[in-house]
Order: sequence, then C-alpha cells, then structure tokens
Amino acid sequence: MNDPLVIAGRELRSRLITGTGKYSSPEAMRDAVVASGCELVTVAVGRIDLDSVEEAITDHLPEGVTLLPNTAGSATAEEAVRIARLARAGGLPDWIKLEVIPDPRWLLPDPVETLKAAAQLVGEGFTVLPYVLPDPVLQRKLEAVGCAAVMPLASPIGSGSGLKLRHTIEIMVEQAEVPVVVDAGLGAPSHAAEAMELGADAVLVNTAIARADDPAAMARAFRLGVEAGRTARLAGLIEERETAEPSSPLGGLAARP
Amino acid sequence: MNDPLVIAGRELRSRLITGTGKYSSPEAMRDAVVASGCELVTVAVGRIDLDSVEEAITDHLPEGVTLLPNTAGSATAEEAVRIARLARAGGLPDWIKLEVIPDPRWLLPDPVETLKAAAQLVGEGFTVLPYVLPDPVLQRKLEAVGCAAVMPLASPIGSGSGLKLRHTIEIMVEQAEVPVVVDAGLGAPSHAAEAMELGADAVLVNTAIARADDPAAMARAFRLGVEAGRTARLAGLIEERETAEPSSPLGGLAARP
Amino acid sequence: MNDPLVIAGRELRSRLITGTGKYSSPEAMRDAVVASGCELVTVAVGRIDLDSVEEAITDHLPEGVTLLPNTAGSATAEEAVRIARLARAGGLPDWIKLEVIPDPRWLLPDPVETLKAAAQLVGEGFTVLPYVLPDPVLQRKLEAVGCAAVMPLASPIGSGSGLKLRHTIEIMVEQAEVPVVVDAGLGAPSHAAEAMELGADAVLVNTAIARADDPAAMARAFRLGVEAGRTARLAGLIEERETAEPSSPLGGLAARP
Amino acid sequence: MNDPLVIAGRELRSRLITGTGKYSSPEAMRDAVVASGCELVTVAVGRIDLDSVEEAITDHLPEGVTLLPNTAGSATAEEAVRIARLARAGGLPDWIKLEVIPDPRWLLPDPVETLKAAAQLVGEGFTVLPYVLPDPVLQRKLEAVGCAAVMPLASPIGSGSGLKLRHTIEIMVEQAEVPVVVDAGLGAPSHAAEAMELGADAVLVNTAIARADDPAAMARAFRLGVEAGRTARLAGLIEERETAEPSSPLGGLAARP
Amino acid sequence: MTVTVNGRAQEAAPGETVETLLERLGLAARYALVERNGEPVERERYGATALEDGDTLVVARPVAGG
Amino acid sequence: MTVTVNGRAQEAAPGETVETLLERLGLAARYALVERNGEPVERERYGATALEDGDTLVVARPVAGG
Amino acid sequence: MTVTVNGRAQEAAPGETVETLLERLGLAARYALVERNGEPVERERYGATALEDGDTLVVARPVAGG
Amino acid sequence: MTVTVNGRAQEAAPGETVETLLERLGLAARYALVERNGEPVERERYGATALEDGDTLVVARPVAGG
Repeated sequence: MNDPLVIAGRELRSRLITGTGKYSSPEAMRDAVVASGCELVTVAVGRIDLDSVEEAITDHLPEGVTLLPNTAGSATAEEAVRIARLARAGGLPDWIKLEVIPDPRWLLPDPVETLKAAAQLVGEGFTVLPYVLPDPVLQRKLEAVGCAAVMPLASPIGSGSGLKLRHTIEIMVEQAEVPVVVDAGLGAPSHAAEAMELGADAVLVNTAIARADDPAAMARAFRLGVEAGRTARLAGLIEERETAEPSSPLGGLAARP
Repeated sequence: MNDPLVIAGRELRSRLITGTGKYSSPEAMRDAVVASGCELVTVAVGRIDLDSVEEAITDHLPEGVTLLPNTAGSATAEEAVRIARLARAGGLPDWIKLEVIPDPRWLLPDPVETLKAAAQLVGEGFTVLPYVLPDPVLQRKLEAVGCAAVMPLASPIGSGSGLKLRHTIEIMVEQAEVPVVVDAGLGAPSHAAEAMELGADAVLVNTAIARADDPAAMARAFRLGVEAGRTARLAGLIEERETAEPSSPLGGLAARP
Repeated sequence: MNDPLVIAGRELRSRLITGTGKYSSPEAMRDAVVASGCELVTVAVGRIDLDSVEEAITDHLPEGVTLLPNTAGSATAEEAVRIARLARAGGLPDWIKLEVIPDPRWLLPDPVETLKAAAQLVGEGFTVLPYVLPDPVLQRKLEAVGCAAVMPLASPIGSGSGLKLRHTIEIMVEQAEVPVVVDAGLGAPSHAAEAMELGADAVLVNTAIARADDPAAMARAFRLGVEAGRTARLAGLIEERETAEPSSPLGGLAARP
Repeated sequence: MNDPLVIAGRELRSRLITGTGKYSSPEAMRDAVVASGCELVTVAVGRIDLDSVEEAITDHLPEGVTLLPNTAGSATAEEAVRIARLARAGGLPDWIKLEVIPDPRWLLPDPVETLKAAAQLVGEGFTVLPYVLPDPVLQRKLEAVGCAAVMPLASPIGSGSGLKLRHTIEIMVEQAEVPVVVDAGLGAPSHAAEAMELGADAVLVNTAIARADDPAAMARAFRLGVEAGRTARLAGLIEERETAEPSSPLGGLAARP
Repeated sequence: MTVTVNGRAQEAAPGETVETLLERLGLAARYALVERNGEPVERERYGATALEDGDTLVVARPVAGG
Repeated sequence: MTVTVNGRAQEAAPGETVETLLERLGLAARYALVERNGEPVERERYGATALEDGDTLVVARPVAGG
Repeated sequence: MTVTVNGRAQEAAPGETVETLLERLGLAARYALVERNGEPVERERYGATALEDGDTLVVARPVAGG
Repeated sequence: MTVTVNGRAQEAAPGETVETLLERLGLAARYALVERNGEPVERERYGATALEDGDTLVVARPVAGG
C-alpha cells in the first residue's frame, strides 16, 4: 500500500523484514511470517546434525517469501565470506545479510572485519547488506565498496530497547546513498514506527515478534506500525514545538472584541 | 478490527478520536476525519458572528461520526458548565469533553475547577470526559464523582512532543477504573502507538493531523499507529532487557562440541 | 559559595535540603547531614511508643541545622493541619513541609486537599512548603494562598528515577513567583545538577543519600552536584544544537587558501 | 580530593580535561583553565601565518598544566601520524589525542583510519588517546594495539547534547581495560556528572565552557560536576526502582496496631 | 420591542419567538444554540419561546475545536 | 484519676500536669509534642496544664522522615 | 574409501558422489549446502562431484535465524 | 639560496639554519614546530640543521583546539 522500497534494483512492497529465530514452533514462525506481510525473511546457516535430522526451516515458510541468508556465527571476515559462498553455491539467493560478531555478550559487529568482508563479497557478485553499529563514517565506506543497504542496530539484539542509538541513525538517514534498514533491538511497533518516521527505509524485527505471547498478532502489529511510520513520513510530520498552541478558539461564549 | 472501546456503555470500534480545529479548510477536515476512521470528533462551542455567518462546521462532517462538544474557552467551572448546558439544550450530545483552562500560555487544565465542574455535570446527567494533567490522585477523584473517562495530556496542546509525562500516565493506566484517553501533544503515530502499548484505551489527536502537509494521509497514519499499538498491547509485548540475546545460533559452521 | 536562597525572607546558603529517613543508624544520618552542608533537614512527627522510648532523632542532629517538620502520614487536609499545629505548639519551627498523600502505593500528593490545608495553615501563620505533583496551575493557586515555596516531585518518592516529569517542572520554574524546590525521586547528583541547571531554586534529597553504600560520601556528592548545577545556571549554559561545531581549526597542516 | 586517575602510568588528580578552543580571548581561556583545576589541556597544531604572527597560545596557559596535542585537521591516518611526529619532534609531549575526522559536517571519527594510526603511533612510542564513536568492538581493538585510553564521544562536537549515545558508552565502561574518557558533546555539568556516575574515568570539555557567558564560572561548575559524579560512583548509587518507597513513616499520629 | 443578541440591540416584532428570530437572522435553527437571559433554551422550545422586551440572547454553535 | 495516653489508660495523681506526666513516663519534655483532647498544648503551658480525669492525650515527637 | 562428514568418518563406496552421499545420509539434497575440502560445491555439480578417499565435507543448511 | 616556508619562497643566506631562519622570521623557537622536506626536525637539531637550496619547510605551532 506504501511506496515500494528498492534494494539493488529489486522492488519490495513491504518495508518490514522478519527473522525466523526464537519461535516456539515452526508453525508459530510460519503464521507470524504470513501475518507480517514481509517478503524477505532472514535465515542463518548451520551444520546439519547427522544424528537428528529435523525438517528444514525452509519447508515451513509460506510461498512467495524470499530468503535472506545471514552470516551469523562469524567472528571474522573470513568466516563470513565462507558462509556466504556456501549459501550461494548451495542454491540460496546471492543476497547476504553480513554480520561479523566477535563479541558473544553484546553481539555488536566488528566494523573493520565487516568492511573487509563486504568489499570481498561485493567483488564476488553478492548483494551485501551489512549489520553495523550506527556509524555514519563506516556507512560511507560501506557505500563506497558497493553495499546495497546498511543495517544499523537500534539497540543490542534481543534487548527490545528501541532506538537507544537514535542520534547516529538520524545522521545515517540524512546522508544515506543506499537504503537504511534498522535492525536489532526494536521491541514494539512504536519503535518501528519511530524508525520509519525519522526516515529509515525499512526495519528488521525478530525477537519482539517471536517472543510475544501471540507472535502472529504481534507480527501484524509491526506491519501496521511500519506502515503507520512510513505513511507519516510521507505525509509530512509537524515540527515539535516548545510551547502550546490551542486547537479550539479561546473565546468560548465571551463576546469577541 | 480491534476489540471495541466502551465508554459509558457505548461501544466504539475506533480508538482514535480526532479534533476539528486548525485545518486549512473544511474539506481538508472532512477528508482527514474520513481517513482517520474515527467515530467521535470534538467540536468547540462559540458565538455566532452575526455579521458573517459562515457554514456550520457540522455541515462538513461525514455521516456517522458523533460530535463530542468540548468546553474550550472556559477558565472556571461555572463557564464550563454553562457551555455544556447550552450545547445539550441546543441538541448536541450530552457527552462533554470537559476542559477548564485558566492559562493561555501552556493551556494546562485547572484540577480544582475541573473536579468541581465534573461533579456538577455528572449530577445533571452528562457523560463527562475531563481533560487533565496526568495526576493519578485527581484521576481517582474524577472516577469517584462519576466521570466516564479521563483524558490526560501527553504534553502541551499542539506541541507534538509526545509522551513527555509518560510516567504518571503509566500510573493512571495501571489503576484506571474508567477508560484513559491520552489527549494533547501526540505529534506522530509512534507516539500514539506508544500510548496504546502502555495501556491507554484511546487517544485524541488534532494538531498533528490538521497541520500535516497531507492531513488525510496523516490521519490514516494515526489510525494505523493506534491499531498497531492496541494490537501489540493485546499480543503481549516482550520485556525490555539490559543485555543482548542472539536470534541466530552462534555456532555457524564450526563443529558443535 | 553560591548566591543565597531566600525562602520567606530567610537566607539559606545551601540549596540542598536533606531528609532524615531510611538511614541505617542515627550516626550515619548525622555524618551525612554534616557532609551535605545543608541547613534545613526534614523530620516527620510520630507517636511515641511508650514501651520503648528511643532517643529522639533530634539528639543526633549537628548544631546549626534547622528542622523542617513534614506532615507525613496525612491523607487529608485535616490530618495535615493537626500535625502542623501539634509540631508548632510543641516547639518545632513554624515552617511546615506540607504533604497530603492518600495513596500508599505511589505516594503522590492530593492537589485539592493540599491546597485546602495550605490556605488554612498560611492563615494560621505557618510558613508553608507544599509537596506537589508538578502542576503549573496548582502552583499558581498555592502561590495565591501565600505558600512560601512549592516542592514538585521529580519522580515517585524513593524511586531514584530523576526528572521523569521534567517538562512540567520547567514550566513551573519559568513562571515561579516563589522558590521551586525539587523534591523526591532524585537518585544521583547528576539529577540534582540537572534540576538546578533548569532553574530550580533548591532540591530535597533523602533516599539517594540514606541508602547509598556510603551515605556521607554521597551527601558530599549531592552537595557538589547542587553547587555545580547552580553555578552553571548562573554562568549561562550553552544552547543545545543539532549539528556539530569544531573546537579545533580544520586546516591542520594544510595550507590555508 | 578524589582518587587519582592513572593513564599510561601517570597519576592525574583531576578527572576533567579541557580544550583551549573557541574562547573569546586568551585571558578568558587562561582563567577558565585555572578555574577548571585541570592538569591536561588539549591544543591543536596549525601552520603559523607568517604575515601575522600572534602570541602562542602556550604563552597564556597557567603553570603546571600539561599540553595534550591533538591531530585535528586529519582526515587520514597518514595526516594524523604526520602531525603527531611533528609535535613530538618540536618538543611537545609524546601524548597524542588522536582524531581522524573525514566528515566536516558531523565531525565523526573514522574507525578504520583511527585504528591504523593508533597502531602506528603506539609502535613509535607515543601515548595514544584516540577519539572514537562509542564502539565497544573498536575499543577492544584499540586496547589490543596498545592505546593508553579511549575517548568516546557523548554526542557530536559542540552540540552540547549530552550522553545521546549513553548505551554504548555504558558497554565500553563495563568492559574497559584502559581508561574511558568521555569527549565531545557534554553541554552541562549534569552531563559530566552523569558520565562519571556511569563509570567513565574522566571527561573532556571545551565548547560548553568556552562558549558560556562566564567561562571561568562554568569551568568551576564542570569541576564540581565531575567531582560530584566521581564521588557518587565511589559512594555506591542506589538502584533506580519502578515504584515508590516512603522516606517517612506512614502512620503519622494514628495509633499503630 | 428590543432584544440584545450577542451584545447587539435588535428590534423584534411582538410575538417574536426564538425560532422566528433565528430565521430573520438567517441562522438555520439547525445547530444554533440559544441562551436566553443566562438560561439555555431547549431546542424543542425554540418555537414556543416568545421573546420579551429587554431579553438578552446569546446565539452560538459548534465551531472547529480539539 | 485516669487519663488515656497514646491509646493506653494511665493512672494519674490529682494535680498531675502534662509536664509531670511526661517526667513520670520518662519522656524528656524536650521535643515531646502533646495533644490534649484533640487540641495541641503549647510547650510553655506543659507545667500549667493540669490533667483531668478522662483526658485523652497524644504524645508525639520528631522522627526520621523525608 | 573413507570421507569425513561434519567431523565424523563415513565409509563411502567407490563412485560415491555428493548427491548419492546426501541420499544415503537421508538428507534431501534440497537446501543441503556442501563444502568439500574447504571449497563450496555448486548445487548443479552435486551429482557430478565424485568423492575421493580422505575428503572432508561440511554439510549445512538454512536454520532459524535473525 | 631559496627555501619555501609555508608555501612561500624565502631568501636564505648560506649557512642559514632552522634556528636562524626562525629568528629572522621573528618566531621564538619556543614551540615552533618544523618539518623539513616532509620530515620533522628535532628541536635539539634546529641549530645544527643547515638549510639547503630548494628546501621546503612547514612551520607550525600549538593553536587553540579541543
């Protein structure tokens, strides 16, 4: 219903991307993905356990959604590149959510290794969407090496804390040459709406939906929140003002001079 | 689509109430009211200028919306009661948005006069919705005299500053015995969604819609934001947490021990 | 070292008022009061337990501090007036920190009963300092009946949450005709400094000092914070700005054109 | 009066570092430096204009302060290294505040070039204090190459916006192996106190002092704020809590059961 | 006879009612709110309410407001 | 005679005053606040205030508070 | 001959290919991602890629992630 | 001979050193920072560093900064 988002020449009607992690069941995941209306869903790549081969998560996804593989589990550029190559060779899309995360406590990305892997993967023909701390200078470097979008985190993964780093995300949006997708830490639809209102092009949500009491309903709520925020951005939000301004005439029944 | 809001026994499907002030034209107002999907719209009561009788605002409202007259222009309980009586006698609904505002600079309500007028009007059979500073003790008193709802302000009228007084609104929601309608200061759909997520029963928006570049689109954005927030409230929001929690397995391609 | 605070004609050199509650021992209280440098300390009034008569708290206070009795325990104007009269008759100062608190959960004051008691006590010759929710309209009424100061809460008593209601406190400061003393909820010296920077005349702190690991050191920290904030207020704080402004020349060694 | 700060084995009694830029006159700068009580002051390095040789800023500094040259004006690691070498060769201290800033609008540092220059300068025997965006992963890398401290920005230089990036600074403090000096964007003593309370080891302030109406008084205010925050950190701040907790007995004059 | 409407003197014919006055003033009775000598007049009684010399009327209606 | 102090019955000798009662109760008059039959008693009048049979007293004092 | 699959030794018949191996392991080739001796194997070549004694394989696939 | 100082040509006498040049330019050696042909010159060597025809010098010093 909104204006389409274009990443690497591809038009996306939905500005909400969802993850597939942390659901209580594959069915809950599928229902939430459907309710979210998203076209892109992220997946990780992991070793198959030969002793207990479960169904593939991909068997549970609705028709028409596109997989966005990530490089979760990579602490270095080399590991991330290895996962990206394996995913593509095995038939997954050549879009990659690049995450290089050395720190298991805060799950924050490594700017140097991420930039190195991004340059390598772009050179190999991948469409690269790097997960980054909101860093406007790093953003410029990632744009310069040819990334298709940048994915700054709002707050640590899974924290649900919202736009704790709003200030640097605003700067990124102001100077963006490729889409800015706010990723990680969005805990409520109001956070997603806020991100869209300040000019983000899209958001990625996982924990807040997967861990809700009713994931499908929460997915719908985020869809509405993203659409609300985008619509408001385009409709021209009012400026915040220090003082009050009446919405009703102050005269009431008194005679007006 | 959401669960209905019930005020004084009346079911409302929309949890968004809009004002009719500050629009550039009656047509812009009408289009926005339609786009907002609201069932209640506020109007003020003012003297007719005998020298230039314009069309009545009510001629421009779409079918099916109900008027909620306010007592704007009242600085005392007596003035507010006078306006309420006049409105009802003249055929307007007996619901009244009670506002007693002595201060033209910040447009903040008078707790003592508001309580006095509320008791009087409830006694006369009005359905009273008082506009108040978020004050949980005053809320209890207004409930005790029989108000049908309380309408705490998020921030000063027209400021668009959002939930600057969130803390006391949260307390009001926690202890509410009648619906809490957040009124004034909501500048963006994310603010409306936030109010609904924290448990408000409805919101009233005027300036942020009327003064937007595209009021009808902004009205739609607020409708979505309110629905997003209410849906999320019912779907069970996750708790905010200090630390990170991964959405993807950390192992990647490494062998798991 | 700062400019004196004047309340009801009395000059106070310290802009920090401390409470005497919640200390682990009378000695800890005494040391903290001394370290705080305050001249006014609040005390409550309570029944003596005839079965176990402890020392009076007043025996532990350092020389030179003045008692500011409060009306804690009052849920109505009548109870508050009774305590104030008893305190003065029994030889305590005729200054009274007026608190009328019907709600034991959030400990928020009753605006109507507080105003009623304030008018009564001013009429009886007391110097009245009412504890209130930040409500600029109520402030005007309390000034009108002759209160010597108003004491808005920053956040609920004992919460240590800081200036959660900053917005309405700023309005009170802007229009104040008698001193504004921010009371309750200040959890750190930065909160006290912030209150003074925005123009509060003084602050009252109890829990944050009494419950610190080292109350005397924390009392000193608050003294410094209050002095820092007041000094900054008088020295003229810079305006916050959206964008950056260099502190160093940008040229470096490059030739300047 | 506080515990000393140790950077690279050197003990500093003051935890406030000030800049020398943006003062209205050298005298105003000197008075503010004296009032601040700081031991380290930053200076930039610039070409001498042969046509108008002004007095050297260093002639105006009080006895006993140590110069901390910065690499302002550098957009690359190479330029920063060049300035550092020139400063040391010419007799300035071998401590260097490393700033590599490619972006003249937001004045944000380049993480990759900063890391590169830091490794180079540490190798050449400099004591390196890099100016960085709050990035906990970059912090680890800078520690690994031997930086003596890290200087994360609170908000853009000169903005006076305070701890807009508080969240990632808190993470840096939690995991720090070398001192964390919060630099840039602190606009008020309450901001400095807040930084110290959350565990920063020191702060650097320039614009907020130099541009105050009374720089010397503001310098004193920041000195007090830093001391307040550090003292509070050591004294054990209370935990923030959701609900209220009374400071006075609730019984009042009522009989206790 | 003379009545005052929103602060202005108006000639009124004998037998003039609130309803006829509103018509003469070009005010659709619809949504006109009338206060007579400080007391609100019920819409149903506009036609039955005969004005008297010296009456003070306030005529109001809904206006844009928030 | 009998008086009630903080809700408890106390025997009192004839001629007992507020001041003597406080002493008997081991309460330094200093900072003891006294209410007699709902009315506060001025400190200066503790000695002159003779108790009467059936008097109800509340004895209070400053306690720790914020 | 013997190959190592996800760290475990597996007997493999002569002429075994990636595709046949996956089948034997009960892994639908669909979405199985295969790395052989550190190099990714193109899906189209699963059938054509004959294993050799001592090969080290990693077999992975998409899993839930954010 | 001619040297370039901060981008401007300067005549220099034979035997001119960094130190004498600074004096001629009215620059107290104190805190003057000198780069010669891209290399920083150690303060101790200002006197011993003889200039050569075509040298390019950058002369800098501490300035106000944050």
